[in-house]
Order: sequence, then C-alpha cells, then structure tokens
Amino acid sequence: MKESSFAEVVEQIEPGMTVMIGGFLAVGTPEKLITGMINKGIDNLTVIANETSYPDRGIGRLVVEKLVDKVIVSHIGTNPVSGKQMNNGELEVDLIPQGTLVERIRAGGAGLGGVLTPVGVGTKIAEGKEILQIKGEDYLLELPLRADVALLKAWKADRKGNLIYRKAARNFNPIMATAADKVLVEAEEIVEVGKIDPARVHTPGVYVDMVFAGGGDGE
Amino acid sequence: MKESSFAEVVEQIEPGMTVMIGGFLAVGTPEKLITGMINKGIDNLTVIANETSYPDRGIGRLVVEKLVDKVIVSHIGTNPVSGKQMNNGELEVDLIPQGTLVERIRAGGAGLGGVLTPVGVGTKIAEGKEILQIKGEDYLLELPLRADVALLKAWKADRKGNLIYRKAARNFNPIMATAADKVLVEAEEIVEVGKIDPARVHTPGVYVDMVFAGGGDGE
Amino acid sequence: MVNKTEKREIIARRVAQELQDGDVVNLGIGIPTRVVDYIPEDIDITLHSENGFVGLGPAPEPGKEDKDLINAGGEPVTIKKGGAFMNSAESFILVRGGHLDITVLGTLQVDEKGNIANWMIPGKFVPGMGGAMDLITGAQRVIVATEHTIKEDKPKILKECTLPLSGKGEVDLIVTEMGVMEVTGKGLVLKEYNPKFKLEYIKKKTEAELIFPADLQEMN
Amino acid sequence: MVNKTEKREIIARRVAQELQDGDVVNLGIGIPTRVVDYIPEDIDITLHSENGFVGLGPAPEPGKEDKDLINAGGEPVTIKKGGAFMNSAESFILVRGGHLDITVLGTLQVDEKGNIANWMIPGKFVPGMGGAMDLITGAQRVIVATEHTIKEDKPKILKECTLPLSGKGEVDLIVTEMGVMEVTGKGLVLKEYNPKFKLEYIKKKTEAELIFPADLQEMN
Repeated sequence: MKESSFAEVVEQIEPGMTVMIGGFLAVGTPEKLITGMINKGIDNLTVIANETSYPDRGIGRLVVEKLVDKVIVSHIGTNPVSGKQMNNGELEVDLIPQGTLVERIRAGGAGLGGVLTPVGVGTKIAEGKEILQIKGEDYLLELPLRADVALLKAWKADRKGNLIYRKAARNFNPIMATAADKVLVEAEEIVEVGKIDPARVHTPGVYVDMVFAGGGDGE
Repeated sequence: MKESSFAEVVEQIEPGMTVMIGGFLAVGTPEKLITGMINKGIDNLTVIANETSYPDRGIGRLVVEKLVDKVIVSHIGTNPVSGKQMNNGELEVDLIPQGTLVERIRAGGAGLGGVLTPVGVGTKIAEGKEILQIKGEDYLLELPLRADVALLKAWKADRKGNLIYRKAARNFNPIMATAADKVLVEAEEIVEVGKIDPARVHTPGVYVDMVFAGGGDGE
Repeated sequence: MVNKTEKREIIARRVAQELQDGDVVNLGIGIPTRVVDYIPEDIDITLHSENGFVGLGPAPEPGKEDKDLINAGGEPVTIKKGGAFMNSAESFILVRGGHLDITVLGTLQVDEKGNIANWMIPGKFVPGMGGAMDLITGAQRVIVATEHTIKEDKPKILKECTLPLSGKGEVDLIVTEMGVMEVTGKGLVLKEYNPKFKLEYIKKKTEAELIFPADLQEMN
Repeated sequence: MVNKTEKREIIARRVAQELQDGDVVNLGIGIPTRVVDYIPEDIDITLHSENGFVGLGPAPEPGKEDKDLINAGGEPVTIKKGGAFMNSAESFILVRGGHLDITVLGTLQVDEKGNIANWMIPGKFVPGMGGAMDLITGAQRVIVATEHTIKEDKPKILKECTLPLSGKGEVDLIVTEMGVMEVTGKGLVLKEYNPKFKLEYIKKKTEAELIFPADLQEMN
C-alpha cells in the first residue's frame, strides 16, 4: 500500500538530506509537505528545485525559516530573502541554467553519466567543467543530479501511486520522480486503481514510494 | 495549414534520404506512408527505427522491396529478409541497444552533444567509441541521431498538428517527432483545433510539418 | 524626448514586426512580454512558456485565474485552443533543440559581437539565469529588446560586455527606442533609426561601434 | 531424463520463486515469458514491457486482441488496471535508471564471471540485442533462465563466453533445469540442484567451475 498519512510521509524527511522539490514559482509545489517540514524544523537541507519562489509561498518558505543550507536552482530573483542569505553567507547558491538543471536531474534518474549541452559554453558556467568537442561544436559535460527524497505535488494519484499533474503544475515533477531514493507525493486527490486511464499517467506508480491526500482546489 | 493530402506528404520523401520511422514491430508504424513509398519506388534509403519488423508489415516491407541501403536499428531478428540481405551485402545493418538508440534520437532532437550510457561498456558495441570515466564509472559516448524526415503514426491529430498516440503505439513516435528536419504524420483521424485537451497532447503541433488522415481501426 | 512608457511601446511595436506567420516564440519578462499586444492579427504565432506549455494566451479575466496556469514570470495566464502542456525537460528540448524560432529578451548589457549579459552583477544583483541561457543558445534567432541606455546616459550596447555572459555571440538583433541594430560579421549595423533622435546622439549613447549602411531606414 | 517441456516448466517455476511482492520485473522472450504462470497469487508483481508500458497483463481472449497493444515479442497482450503507457525513452529511463528490480532473460552463453552473450553468433545468427543490453546493464538483478546445455551435450555455462558479450559481469543468478547458480566474487556457486540429476552429471555438463557449498539444497 503506497497510500500513507501526512505524518508518515513527513517522517521520511530528515535534517541534512538532499531534497528535490517540484514546482515552478510555487505552482506544482507540495505546500502541505513544506508546512510539515517547517513545523518539524527539518533543517540543514540541500534543496534542488527550479527556483526559491516567494518568501510566503512554496520553497521560499523553507528559506525564510532558515532550514536550507544550499540551493541548486536556476533563479533566486523572486525571493529577496534568498539573495540576502546568500550575501550573508547563510545560504550557498548554485545557479544552473534551467534546461541544464532539468536535464541533469533526468540523467540522474535515467542512469546516464551526464549531459552534454551547448548552454553555458563561453560563460562563467563553464568554469572548471570539462568541454567536449563533438562534430566541431563545444559541449559542457554537466553531471547527473540525484536526491535522497523527491517531494512532488500531483493532482490525482491512484492507490498504486500512478500520478497525473494538472496543467502547468507538471513542470519538474515527473522528472524528479525518477531521480530520488524515495519519492513522496502530495496529491490533491487519491482515487481507486483503475480510475486513471493508463494512457493519461504522467508518472507510473513504480516510481512512487508514498502518497497522501492533501486536498486542493483543482478543477 | 498543416493538413495535407496523402500525395503531398509522400512527395516530401526522396530517394537517398535518412528516414526515421516510428513503431515497434509494426505497431505505431505509418503503413499507408510505407505503401506510398513502395508505390513510388523511393529507394537508397537509410532507415532509423526500432527494428525491421516483419516481411509483410511495417518497415520490413521497405526492406523486402530493396528500397533500403542501411538500417540503424536494435533488432532484425523478426525479419529473415533483413538478415539475408545483410549477409549478401545488400543491406548495411547498424545494431544499437534499444535504450541507446532512442536516447541518441532524443539527443538529436534536444540539441545535446551526445549520450553518456553505461550500456555496451566491455562489449563489441564499445569498439571505436570514446569512453568517459565519471565518478569511477565508465560511460560510452554515443552520438546524436537526426533524420531528413520522420514518418510517424498518430491516433488523433488536430489541424495544428497536435498528436495523440494510442496505447503501445506511442513508442518511438514522440521522440522521433523532435529529431528530423521534416515531420510527416499519418493520423487515423484529424479533428478540429480544440478537440484535443492540451493536457493530453503527446507531440505538440510545433514539431509537425504535415499530417494526413489515413483512417484506421482504433478504439 | 520620449518618456519611459513611450520607449517601451516603440520597442515592443518594432519587435512585433520581426515575427512571421507560424513562428514559435518565447517572450521574456518586461518589454518582451508587451510584444504580444502588437502582433498583427493576420499572422498566427505560437507562444512558448518555458514552465511547460505552448499556446500561451492572454491574462484571464479577474476572478478567472487558474492556480495551475501561470507564465514563466509567475503571472496568471490562459492557454489557447490547440496549445499543449509538457514537462520541463520537454520544454527545454523545444528550446535547446532549435525548435524555437525566436526568443525576445531584455538585458543588462549586449555587445557588438553578439554577446549578452543578463543574469548577474557580481556582488550586487544575482537573480540567476532561469531559462535565459538555454533560450539564448537554443533559439534560431535571438532578439534583444531593451532601452538604449541605463537612465539616459550609461550605455548598454557595448564594445564588449563587462558583466558575466549569458551567451557568447548568440544575439542576432537589438531593438531599442533609438533604432534597430543587426549583429553581423563586420560589426553592429544600424539598420533603422528613430527620427526622434539625431544620428549623432544615437552614436554618442552607444559604446559599440555603429556601422551606418547606405540603406539606413527610418524606424516604424 | 526430463523432456524439453518439463525442463522449461522446472526453470520457469523456480525463477518465479525469486520474485518478491512489489517487484518491477521484465520477462524476456521464451522461457522467461512463462515465469508469469508460476507467480504466487499472494504477491503483487508489476511487469514491464520495453515497448512502452508497465502493468503487462495476460493474453487477450481470441477475437479481443487490440492492434495497438503488444508485448516486446510482438504478441497481443493486455494491460492491467493501474498500468501506465510511456514512450520508448521513458521506458528505458525505467530500465537504465535502476528502477527495474529484476530482468529475466534467456541466453546463448553465460559464464562464471557473470558475463552474458545473447545477441549474435558472428556470421551465423545476428538478430541484434533489442532491449537486452539495456536490461542487463540497468536491472538491479539479472536472472538468466536457460536450459543447462545446448542439445544435451554442448555447455552453455562457460568459464568464459566466446561469443560477443551483451553485458560484462552483470549476471546475478542462473536458473536451469539442473540447478540454481549464483555468480559470486569467488566464482559460480551451485546453491540448489535438481535431484533428478546426479551432481557428477551436472558438473560434467557445466564448463564453468562449479563451487559446491556446504549448505547445497535441493531445488523445488
């Protein structure tokens, strides 16, 4: 049985872990799981996510509560607290081009040794990285990313853990589902097995470890 | 307008081209396009596909008609004619592990410089290929694949070229849709724009150049 | 002189003229977002939103916002009929794989070699690049839509960028309130100028060497 | 002696005992496909089909075949409730990324170092590897299900494979009609043997060096 209680799911997240969190500017982010982490004070986290959203929404709330030691993200500009903590030396910030970030996560989940991307060649991003010349073009070797846990937000889940994401809330979620040792899901709704058409599944249940019903205001 | 006649679509395919063809053992293969190619005798083709299917179905028919100079596939075992032509020197066969094949096509469509895979390390497949050691593990550098045209089989298409594939007929089709200069689609049915839910699209219409209604016996 | 609002309108309107029927286009935050208001009605443009869809539509009516439908700037938006959602990896296959015809971006600096710097001012302002570096490297055509100077006097269009780059030699066209500049192998060619500004004045406000071609046009 | 049908049944039945509740499993063509008939009813196994789905179900009733639903061997199949379709790239993320618990394959040769060769006999038989090399490299556990010899006399379980390899040092367990062999750092350990065969006979029919452990069991 993949279906779990909220408490059982939060129990899996420990201080010091590397945590992938789905979402793009808090859309597709498991807000209840983040509240659970804040309430338990789970700290010293390394967070891999698209960005640090806003001070009062999504991943930004973990930053504001000083639970995060390091972020691996493409952007921190929408959350002034991230910038302040970075300047104070409280928060380590690893900035990565968004397409490279998601592809590195995919490589981590796909058993690939890295990503060869033209993005960042000739910029600061290339510093210290291996460059491969292939058919006359330069590509950066970017390494795979994996996490201890992935925290995802789904719209519907069935009791086998099959997931559907809603509209633009899909974003990083299905990719992160492949790249963590444990995959924990906040679904708006949990339905019986068979209620989700196999042709509509975004994340097959074989990737999911635990799911809880968090409610929501979807269509 | 993406919608075209069968003749206009076949017109795009020329002798000597490199052609990606969707499908897995003829499921998800555009049979009417293949018939069109045979009727016009479009030859000297290089075909990139999962396998050469059967002598009387799918890609195998092109092989039987001797229209193919080279195949880049993972398997030829279900089509004895492929093996015979290979042994006669009539058909060049490049055998590639299936997961590597599809990832090389994806890299071709994604603007990546190659694929770093552990598959094939220590085997004949690694011969002549660059090996990268990353975090103590060996990975083969496999190069991207692209084609002049991709021939796909969809279930439903709308008039903007958005595609849905049916059940296991999805296979290589959505990946090939990204990796060819021209993407030509045989759809069972063409529907009005708006009839396909944006959340259910497998291949966005921006990838598709031409689509024709080929009929079929879907659900 | 033109005020800030007028400047932004001039730029957005001129960039819109670069779009052609059938183009797949990504519009960045700020002035680029406003380009959408000037797209001719007789051409069909598909807008890409890097958070995961094509078919970006206008803002919804107040009260009709969908919590799961924003653009890459976080604003509530709509999706048009014939649009398609995708995950972030697929969104950047579209960008990096050359399937995006045009990207329009703002910038901190841009130079005559087509270099662009728009993701950080070391020690001062470090928002990060988001999807910009992928867009700059991946799009078939990179158009920079920016005010010509920083606060009337400090040049933005340089001989060589001094800030950390977002992309090297990737910019194709620069559109400002003063003119339209094309990055060529010979340097930066002023193709069109805004007759509200004297050529000498434009030259003064541009650090990069501007090439004035024989067929220099007035900007529409 | 046991006949071919009995051999295949012994092997498939024994392999089924290796599966545990919740496992995600890929069964190759031939004997491995038959493993499904012996999976205990009280455990829940998810079968992966590399052409693009999980939740592989039994063959449909005659006349109920679906043209778009086959297994990787091309046979009409069904998908179970709770299954999921995916494209081929996603199917091999599952395989290569370590998300597949077990792969069961037949073989041409396998050796005491865990090497396996099952995709070609140069100049004679070159079907290709299909998805086998990815499965062998990617699966958490590789189980070879094969008759012990080729036509009663020619060993298949060798000191070292002579045919081109499909995977190097990847095999974990070999199940034949004669016994169950584990690939270990010390060599090939015969963990169980079929009492219908004398140990001396098994040894003779195995080119690889077999280690007989103190706790050697009879095969069920």
